[in-house]
Amino acid sequence: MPANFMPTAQEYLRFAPESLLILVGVLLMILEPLSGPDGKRKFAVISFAALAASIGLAIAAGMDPGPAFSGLLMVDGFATFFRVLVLGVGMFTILISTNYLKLEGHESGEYYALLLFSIVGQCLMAASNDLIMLFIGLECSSIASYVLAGYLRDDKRNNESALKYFLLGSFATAFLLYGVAWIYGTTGTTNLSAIRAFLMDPAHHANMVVVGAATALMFVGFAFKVSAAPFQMWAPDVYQGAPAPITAFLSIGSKAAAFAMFVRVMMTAFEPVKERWEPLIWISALATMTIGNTAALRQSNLKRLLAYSSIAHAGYLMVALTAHSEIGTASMMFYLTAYALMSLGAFAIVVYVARKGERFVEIQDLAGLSQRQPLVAAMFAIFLLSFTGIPLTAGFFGKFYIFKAALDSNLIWLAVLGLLNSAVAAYYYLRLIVVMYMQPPPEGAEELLPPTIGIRVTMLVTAALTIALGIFPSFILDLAGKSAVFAR
Amino acid sequence: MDAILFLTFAGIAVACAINLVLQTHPISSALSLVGVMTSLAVLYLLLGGSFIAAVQVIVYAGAIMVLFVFVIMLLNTQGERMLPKKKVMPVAIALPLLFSLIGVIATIVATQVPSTEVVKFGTFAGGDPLTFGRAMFTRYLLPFEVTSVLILIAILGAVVLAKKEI
Amino acid sequence: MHQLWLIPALPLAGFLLNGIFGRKLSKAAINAVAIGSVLLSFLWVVKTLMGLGSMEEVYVERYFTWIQSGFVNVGFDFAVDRLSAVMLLVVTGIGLLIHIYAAGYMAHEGGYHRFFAYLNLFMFFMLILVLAANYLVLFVGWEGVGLCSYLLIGFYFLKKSAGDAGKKAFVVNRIGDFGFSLARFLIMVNFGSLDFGTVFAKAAPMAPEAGAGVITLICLLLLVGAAGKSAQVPLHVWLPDAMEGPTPVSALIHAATMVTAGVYMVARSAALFNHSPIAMEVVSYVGLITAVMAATIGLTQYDIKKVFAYSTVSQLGYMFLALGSGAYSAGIFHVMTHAFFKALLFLGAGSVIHALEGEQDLRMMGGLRKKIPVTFTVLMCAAVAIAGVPPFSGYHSKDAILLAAHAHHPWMYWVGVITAGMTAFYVFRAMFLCFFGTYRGNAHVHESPLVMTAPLMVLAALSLGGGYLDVPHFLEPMFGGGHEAHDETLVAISVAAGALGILLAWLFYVIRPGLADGMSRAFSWPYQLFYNKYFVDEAYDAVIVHPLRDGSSSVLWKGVDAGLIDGAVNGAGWLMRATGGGLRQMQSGYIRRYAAWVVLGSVVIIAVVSFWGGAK
Amino acid sequence: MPPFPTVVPMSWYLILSAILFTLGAAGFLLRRNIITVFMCIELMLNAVNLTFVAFSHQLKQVDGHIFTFFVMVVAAAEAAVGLAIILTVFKNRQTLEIDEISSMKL
Amino acid sequence: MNLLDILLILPAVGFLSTLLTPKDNPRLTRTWVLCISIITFLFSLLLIGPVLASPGRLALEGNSPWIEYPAIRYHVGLDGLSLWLVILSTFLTPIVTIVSWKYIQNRVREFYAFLLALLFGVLGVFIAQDLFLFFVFWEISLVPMYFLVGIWGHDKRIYAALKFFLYTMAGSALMLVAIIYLYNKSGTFDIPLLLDMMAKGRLLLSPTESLWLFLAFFLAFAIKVPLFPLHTWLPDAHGEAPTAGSVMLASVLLKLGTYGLIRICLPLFPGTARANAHWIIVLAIAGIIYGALVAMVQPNMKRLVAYSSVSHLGFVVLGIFTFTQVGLDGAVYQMLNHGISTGALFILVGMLYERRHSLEISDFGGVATAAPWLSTMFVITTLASVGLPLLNNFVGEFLILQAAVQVNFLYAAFAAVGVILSAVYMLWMVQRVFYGETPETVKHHMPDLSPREWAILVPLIALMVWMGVGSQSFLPPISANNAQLLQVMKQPAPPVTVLAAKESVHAR
Repeated sequence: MPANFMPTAQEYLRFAPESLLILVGVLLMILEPLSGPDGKRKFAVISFAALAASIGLAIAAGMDPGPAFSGLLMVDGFATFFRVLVLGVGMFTILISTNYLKLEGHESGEYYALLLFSIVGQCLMAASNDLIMLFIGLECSSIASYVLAGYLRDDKRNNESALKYFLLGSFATAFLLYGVAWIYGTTGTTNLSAIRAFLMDPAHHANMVVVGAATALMFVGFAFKVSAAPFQMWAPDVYQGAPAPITAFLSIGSKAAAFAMFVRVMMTAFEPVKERWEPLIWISALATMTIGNTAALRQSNLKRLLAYSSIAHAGYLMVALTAHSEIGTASMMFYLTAYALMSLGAFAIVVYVARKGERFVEIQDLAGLSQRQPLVAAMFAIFLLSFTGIPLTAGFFGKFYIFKAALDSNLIWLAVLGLLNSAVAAYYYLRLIVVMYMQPPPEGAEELLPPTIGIRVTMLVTAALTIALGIFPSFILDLAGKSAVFAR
Repeated sequence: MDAILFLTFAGIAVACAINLVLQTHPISSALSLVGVMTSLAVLYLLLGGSFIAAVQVIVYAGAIMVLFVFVIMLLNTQGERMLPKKKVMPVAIALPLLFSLIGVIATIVATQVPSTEVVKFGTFAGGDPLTFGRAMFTRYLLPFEVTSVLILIAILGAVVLAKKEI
Repeated sequence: MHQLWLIPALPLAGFLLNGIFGRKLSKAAINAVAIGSVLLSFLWVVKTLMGLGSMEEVYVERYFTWIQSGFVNVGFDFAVDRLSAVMLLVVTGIGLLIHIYAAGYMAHEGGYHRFFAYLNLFMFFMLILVLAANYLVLFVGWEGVGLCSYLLIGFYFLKKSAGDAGKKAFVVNRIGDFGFSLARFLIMVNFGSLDFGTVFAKAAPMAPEAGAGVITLICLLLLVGAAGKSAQVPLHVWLPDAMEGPTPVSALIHAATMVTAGVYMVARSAALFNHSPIAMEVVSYVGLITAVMAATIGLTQYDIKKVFAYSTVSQLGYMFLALGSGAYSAGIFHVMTHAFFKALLFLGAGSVIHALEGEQDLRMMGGLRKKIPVTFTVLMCAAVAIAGVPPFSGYHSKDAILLAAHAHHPWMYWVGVITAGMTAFYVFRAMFLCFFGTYRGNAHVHESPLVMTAPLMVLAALSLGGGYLDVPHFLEPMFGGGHEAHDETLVAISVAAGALGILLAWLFYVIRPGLADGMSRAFSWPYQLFYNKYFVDEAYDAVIVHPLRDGSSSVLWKGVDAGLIDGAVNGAGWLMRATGGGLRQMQSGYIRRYAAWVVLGSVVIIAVVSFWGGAK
Repeated sequence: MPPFPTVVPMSWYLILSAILFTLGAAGFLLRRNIITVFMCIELMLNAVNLTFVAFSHQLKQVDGHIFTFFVMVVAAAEAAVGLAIILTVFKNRQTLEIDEISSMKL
Repeated sequence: MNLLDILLILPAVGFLSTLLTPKDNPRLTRTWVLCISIITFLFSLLLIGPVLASPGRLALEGNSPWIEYPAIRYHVGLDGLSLWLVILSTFLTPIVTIVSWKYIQNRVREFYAFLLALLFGVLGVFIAQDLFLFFVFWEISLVPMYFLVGIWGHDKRIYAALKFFLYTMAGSALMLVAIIYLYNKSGTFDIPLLLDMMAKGRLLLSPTESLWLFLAFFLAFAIKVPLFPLHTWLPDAHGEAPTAGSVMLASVLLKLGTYGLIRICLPLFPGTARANAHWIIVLAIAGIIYGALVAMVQPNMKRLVAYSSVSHLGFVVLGIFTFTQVGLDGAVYQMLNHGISTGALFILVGMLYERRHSLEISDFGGVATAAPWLSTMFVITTLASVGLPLLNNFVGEFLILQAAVQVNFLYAAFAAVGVILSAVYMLWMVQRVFYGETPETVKHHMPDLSPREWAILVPLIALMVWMGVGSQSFLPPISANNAQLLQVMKQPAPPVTVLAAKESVHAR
């Protein structure tokens, strides 16, 4: 019976970001029925403010790192980094969403509440140091995103996306849980640090096979969440079907959080048995990149193309994980930041181009964009070049650091194949630029209104940051480097 | 005595599970799932999980399954009819997969778990409500609180998806 | 300082003036500029040579470093010695006369200023060639004159044949330059310099190479260059076609000066050739073969200019024979005399053509003796000169050569004699066909103006008396006494051969017209061979030109480039897309299949990680 | 014929859970009715629970039970949301045939 | 803030300011860009003095930290090797600005913006002294050209642009790996530092390592050069690009490859470079002859010139891999010559295109009568490009072949065949385009040179003559650098005495 079972104020502070979001979420639920159909805009403002505030809280919490709630949470640099990241992504998601929802006529408090709850789950995933907490957080974020994916419930694509996401998600979760069960059975604990300690102890080498099996089962769960091969199939369908802002949210926020827990578990708990899973991730990384990039070559739907590209990027991130070094983790964090920025921008533009009912999500709908909306086209070009990994963009340094980390760990072939992969990727990114810049606008296309404030802000801010990170990456990288040391 | 109880209820569980898979009509599948759950509850008791066994019966077999049956009734679906269209998932692929899955896990269990480990009823009573409650409200306070959020999400989600247009 | 640079600079100035402002200038002004510049440089040459006196040793003027890199250090230097002195006089002198002549000949042609600009440019390069003090500067002139010949042959560029001829000339010359360049590089590597002085000084002490050494290689490559420029077999094909150009051009470039550059260059490199007996042999053989071949072809041609063109080739062959026999001075001597009478022949022919309003076919001429007496007379002078009739110029130089050949290989002498006979024959054949018998054409014939005939007369005088300028003796200090005993019998024989040729021509074309046709029918096989120039052009087309063109088009471009390489590149792209297409099949859209993938993946992964993972 | 055991080996429970887990997966792969498929997931979760409980008996800890409890809660939540999703799907397509929910592919 | 920074800032500022010029006033944009580029050019002339003052060393260094981890420094420097290439780039930019004056009529702002961006990129490559910086600029220079070809090109422009981009990407990917690997071995990207470490033996690469690294770099550069058989992107890119694009591509971008060879491959991997010289030279010579032969049969003028570039760049590579003072000097000088003469050729072809709106040789004929001065300029340029003495290319080819003979007579013998062929294809084109009767279609669309075009051509022609006659005003700084390089490579050039030469000749 632990004596100090009453949590201290400090521990509550470490949980403050989540608590704030939960409260605001509940608040929204209360306000929803009270507000008329025209009073919906304030929800966006409130939740935006809440996210901003909780970023502050997260940083404050990060000031004095340490465990909370009897070691279930571990609020350290790593957690703080990812908390801020997912919260930021959430803010931009709201910016993208508002006008979209207005057009679809589905602006409601629940949407934002669910968004907030999902973000709560993601924050927990980033911060938890115990498989139980991890599991709960994961489920929070997943269940909320199942709903969000199917938010426009009268839209067939939404339904399908939600159903696929839900069924396959739970299916994979079952595997994850099974793995957890085995780990618990073998090590007698669900605390990551404790597991590490157990595995470090040479006395337990007898159990290594079981541990291996458990690792494998958990890997299945994680790989599914980060949409890594061979568990990536759900991603394109779900991303294509979900409402565009949610697609952005899933392919960025959820992915970031999933990677956070992936890294945390692999680097903290299973680091001692790395020689068992390293080759596994090596192959998975390569397969993920290749599937993502080659399949994207054949896409005609913008959202689906971005889905595949996000799979490819997951592959690059796996490369960083394969390096299983601090610099590897740091580079992954940097890449995630860069990826978040450019994808947010790109999806903002997709949302803008798609318009009501997402009628314009084919690549050809971009034709002549450079004449119709030069600024938007230019921004999109920047994001695409960043995806491609052209210097002076964040994407370039992301790739650079990741492959440097890989080479540091002597993964020469992985690095070479990865870079050739990015050369392949260049093809479909450039194809978008071709359509925007080198093809005339279609005859009698209905003219594009200039983007709304939310879209414009997102676009410009992310673009600015993309370029900024492309010229002075050190700031984020140092942060990542300092944070990476915790996840070991 | 242990062995007999175990074998009996394990047998029932497996039988129901197989039935669940074989039945074409969801309602019968649901019922067989209930069967699985209850027999599992007995096994929990054997394993000294008195509280969890209760929860299993009340929450799982009770609440959740009722929800299932309710929905099935609501949609009053027929059983899967044998459609002539191409087989999406040929059994010829599925079965080997499944057998290899069970095979792999079973091998690991058989080879790795020492046979000296035995389960004897009464050797562990840590599953009683008191211990359970203590642990739940001290060590696992936070997850417990967070699960409330989880439930909230569930309600909210159900409302968002299922409510009639206002 | 004698300001040698002025000599080429003056024509260059003329070129620039006429080239840039020519379109606006009057004909008179253009003449003034063009002829004036050449006249001045001729005078400057004379003055310089006077100033230099006996020229016992080479006089060099260094201007600036042209290329300096590593061990390569080439200056832009001029030099004058006896050899170049002779050439300078010939070039500027003949050049001057031809400029004057051209003023009349081209009077009614379009592109007047362009023509004279090119002509001046040619003078500029030719003078550089002669004045050069090292191989690279020599090469400047060498390429330059090639360029001018290209431009001037193609002067009537509206005619496709003209353009083709020009291109042919340039390309064939390029092949020669290829050899010349390689030789130059070898010289540079082996002697560490391109200066004539340095190179020859280094070469002098070396022993003649018994086998084929580097010097032989150098000399042979030089010979390739010379052969290209001086139309020696097998690179002679361009010269006859070059007659597409205006006649003064044929006279100046393709008879008097440029084509002899090869001879000059070989003579210049005597110090090297002397060290390579093998090379010398080759030179003499090439010369002899060329002489015979060209002469035989000349027997059968009907285009008056073609006849003279082949005679030029043949005479150049003589010169190479001389060089090959070591009689450099004789060779140069013949260069000079040949310049006189061949220039005269061409200009005369030009005057005939001018008189006949462009008619060049001998079969459409005849009986012009009365109509254009002046032209007839001067042409006769040239004819006797080239036929080697004593005591005219041709006689002296040709005898020198034949004697040298005899000293070299007696049989070469005999071949040479026969060739001499043929030479006499075809020249007089042309003369008789043109001036005797009855006029077969239908043009309004008129004598050329004085501006054209005056130079002709000067040249006539030179061709008659030129033999008494004792060039061989003048050049002795450079090439050593190449003088054999003046064997009367041999001389007599060659003269007799010439006479015989003339007589036969007289018999065939004046006494018994039609006998020639009989002969040609009788010996139709060799006749066809000669008449079609040994089918050399056809052979080149079939063996080199077409295979190269078609090969590059169908094999290299369409095959290798588009097919192979691009095929591979696009193939890679296609492969990627195919891979994508294959992998996409995973994305069947069916939830249960996705689940199956998950199960499969987990099974494999569990197995691998738990069992094999520990293996490491 | 080996002597009939009086006590149950740990591994028997684990094997049982493995069997149930696999049967759940089997249902997922073979059934075409969405609801049944969903139920199969529940079955898999139950299998997992059994493992937890068995292990916590072996380890003489209560934590396994706790985990089981949370799994149940999650299962409940998933059931609520999942069935809601299934409802919307049915409303739009009038079918529960899982293979017909495959408009987005490749 | 030293001169080099300003040199980089000028085009960057130009790029941004051009985007800000009013959309509806292209004339203003053009004028503004012209001013910027001329200023940049004049400014770049200031760099000559310092470089001449310190031969063989980095004049005008700029070195400040950029990124802490990994230690990437903004290290730029200018030496004799970079100097003329920098000036070539800045010199050609105003020229092509004028060239595009009429040619580019739609989306003028973007066009000139990309032009300046391109200038920014290539200048960066030429002065970068840090491998990472080098790579960054290398990639930057790629993007604007992609747009230039893709937006303002001819019919197959998109295919050409993509091909160009992907070809280069594939190469540079491997180069990046090599760069990072080198960093992990040495802990620095700084080229001078790396050389120093090698000299002091503090950076030891196993033969295998240096082989792979060399190949990685070499592939990237060989694609850019382009070396046979990696050249097939070039005809497409050239054939489809607008005039300005072709000019910059041929005159500047191709030089990035050869520059990289000299700047990186040779000094960093001397041994490997020597060990592999033979097959590289064979490829170079193959390229010389192959390019010439294929050029001979091209029906399209731009493609013809493009293939001629393949041939000419073959000479450059040949010169580089002789590892002799003469060869290297020749190679660098030939890079400049090719920049001038081929650039001029593309400009002239562009002028013909603006008049006749066709690039097919068969659509022309008898232009000489219609536009004598245009023809004259064209012929002069042609002669320069076939290497006529007193014009620029001759000097380069002379030095390169001289060096080749020094190494192995056969190399020179085969390479010289290319010189013959160059005459064939060039003159053949000239003849078909300019000589012969003038068809009606041509006669009425062939005005002679306009003042604008005079302004473009005169400086180029003047340069051709100057570089042909006064090579001494360009070569010394280059030679000094190459001497330095050979010092680094620590191998005496093959001796040039009679005896050794005899052997080398007999050795065949």
